[in-house]
Amino acid sequence: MPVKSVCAVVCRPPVGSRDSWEIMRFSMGLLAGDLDYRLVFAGDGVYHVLEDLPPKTPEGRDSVQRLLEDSLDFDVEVYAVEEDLAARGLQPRDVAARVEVIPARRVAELIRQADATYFV
Amino acid sequence: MPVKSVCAVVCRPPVGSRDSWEIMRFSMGLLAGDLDYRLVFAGDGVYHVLEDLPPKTPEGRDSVQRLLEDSLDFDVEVYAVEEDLAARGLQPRDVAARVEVIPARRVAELIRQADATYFV
Amino acid sequence: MAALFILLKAAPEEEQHVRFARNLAQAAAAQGHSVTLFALGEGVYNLAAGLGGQHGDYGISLDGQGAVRVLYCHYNAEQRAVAERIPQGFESSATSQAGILVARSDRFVTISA
Amino acid sequence: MAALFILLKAAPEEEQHVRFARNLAQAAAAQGHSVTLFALGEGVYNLAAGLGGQHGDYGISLDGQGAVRVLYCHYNAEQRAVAERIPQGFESSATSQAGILVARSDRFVTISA
Amino acid sequence: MAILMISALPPGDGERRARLVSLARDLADGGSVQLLLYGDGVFNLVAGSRAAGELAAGPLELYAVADDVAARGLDGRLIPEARPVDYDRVVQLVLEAERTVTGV
Amino acid sequence: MAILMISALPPGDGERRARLVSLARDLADGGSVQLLLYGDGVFNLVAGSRAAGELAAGPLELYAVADDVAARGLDGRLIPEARPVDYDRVVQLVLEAERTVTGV
Repeated sequence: MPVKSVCAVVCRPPVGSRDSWEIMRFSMGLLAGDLDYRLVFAGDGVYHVLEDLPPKTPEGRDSVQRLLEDSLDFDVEVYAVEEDLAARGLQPRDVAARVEVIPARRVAELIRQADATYFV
Repeated sequence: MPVKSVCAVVCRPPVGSRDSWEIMRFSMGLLAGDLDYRLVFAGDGVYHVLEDLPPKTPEGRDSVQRLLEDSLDFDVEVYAVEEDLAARGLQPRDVAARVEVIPARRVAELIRQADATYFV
Repeated sequence: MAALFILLKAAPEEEQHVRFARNLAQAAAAQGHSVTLFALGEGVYNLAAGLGGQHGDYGISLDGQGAVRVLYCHYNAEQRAVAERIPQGFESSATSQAGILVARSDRFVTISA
Repeated sequence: MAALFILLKAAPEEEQHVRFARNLAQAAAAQGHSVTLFALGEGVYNLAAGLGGQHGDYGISLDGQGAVRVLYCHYNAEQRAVAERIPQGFESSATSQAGILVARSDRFVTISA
Repeated sequence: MAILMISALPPGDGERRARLVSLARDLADGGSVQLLLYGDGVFNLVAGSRAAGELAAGPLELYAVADDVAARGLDGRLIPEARPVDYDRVVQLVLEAERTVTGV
Repeated sequence: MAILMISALPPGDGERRARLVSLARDLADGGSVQLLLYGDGVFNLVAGSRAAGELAAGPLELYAVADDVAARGLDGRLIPEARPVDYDRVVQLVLEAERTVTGV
């Protein structure tokens, strides 16, 4: 049975390395296959959804903020884990618009709904 | 004042990545500068000193075991942290010959004695 | 027979991941399954010709014995200036094509450092 | 004036480390200190010509504005088949030379992913 | 529902392992969760280690790539719950699983 | 003795941070220990975070590369103990330290 749904769980921080940028870019490609794709930010990944994250890096290229906006514009459901935000001193008001803050136990539900989940 | 002594603290596991291999190879080069160089294995780094670590990788290249032997042959002092061995189910009898097992608090002493310390 | 899509996002330096991807791909292909391996990010370095140099102790060959279809992200290869060093047998591709191929696969696993 | 030796062992992908190494090296050189930057392992990729590709958004330039002496491990560059792609201004070197240069430096810092 | 996790997690990263075990607990409800470890991840299964204790306590079927066990000199040193597997068996595990969770 | 630690440790790696703080305690005896954070390491200093609490409780003088703070949208959000520094000051810290500890 072909893969129909995919969930990406990003746990790495957003700026220092291109890791998460690359996997978010790849995941956008899944939309070309008409796959149901959801994006979850957990652990250090929650820094991706900071409202104040600058759109450009110091060298002037697009930051992950642009990819997050693109994902949301394509109606990808984007989540951030409440407990991981709190442990990092971040409040719901710090979170970019259209990102849904969820309790940690909801992550397992999202994983159960996806044929394939990958952590980054 | 020129650097005279250097301490490398290897905390990563030994086989899956070339990270520690590369830094151990680099550190051997310090002997060409007549530097006092010490090598400490802590955390997941303690797996480097397993007596039974095969000398070759599955692809047939030298494993870190060879570099460890080389280091010891050049009279580099090599240490492994007792607590980190124990947490990993490893006993002093699992440790390769000539490697000194030390308690964790000794690491700070070694660092105080070195002009430059780097963690890997 | 099933179709398996493997995403490889690990540099040659990260041998454990490259080895796992290669061995999984080859075992599945040997069993008669259809296998696609897609190299992303640092993963494209694994396909560049000449890895190993004169010393021959670096990099794990991904030549698929014909049975594994290997694609790579052209954008990532260009960024790293290795696009022209990737042999013919490997296919230049893009993330949108990857998405279409994932949707045609029965299993999708990622292997990443 | 002091002599600073910087070991860079991080791929271009790991931008935070490359950026820190470059900015530290340039600031020290601008203050008149003698600065040596040695690229090891994945770090040698930072010196390969053409990084960025047509998109220009990959890699942080390590051109030292003349003031920073940049060396790289030839063995690592050969393993990765990039030795012939490293521009003239960067010096081919070995770990033994690095050891001698560290011993002539006042400070030795490593920057690694 | 059969869920297969695949990971090379470093044994020293206790928080990541705790997250994995906790996730496995949440996922196990009414089905089985398998954990396949490869590369340096197999160090997590050494008998007598803290990591092996934590993993064996979770609701997980444990598998280790046999080649990777041998490459680390660990033959005969893993906990009995850990089943060594070759790549043919890995393929089978991947195809039999209804869900895959990778890089966890 | 003045000891300078330089690190980009990810805030989610609590064990590595605990090791760093514990090491700093052992090293501080009779001298000062400075911790310079760069890259994603500056996230450790966000006010109200667990990481910042742990670091501020240790015997550490805390520094953060100002460019990296700005690049993460964190201006004004760090704990007061964290001193933002430019690269000229980083050079000074490196040269004034009697010992350097990197990658910790």
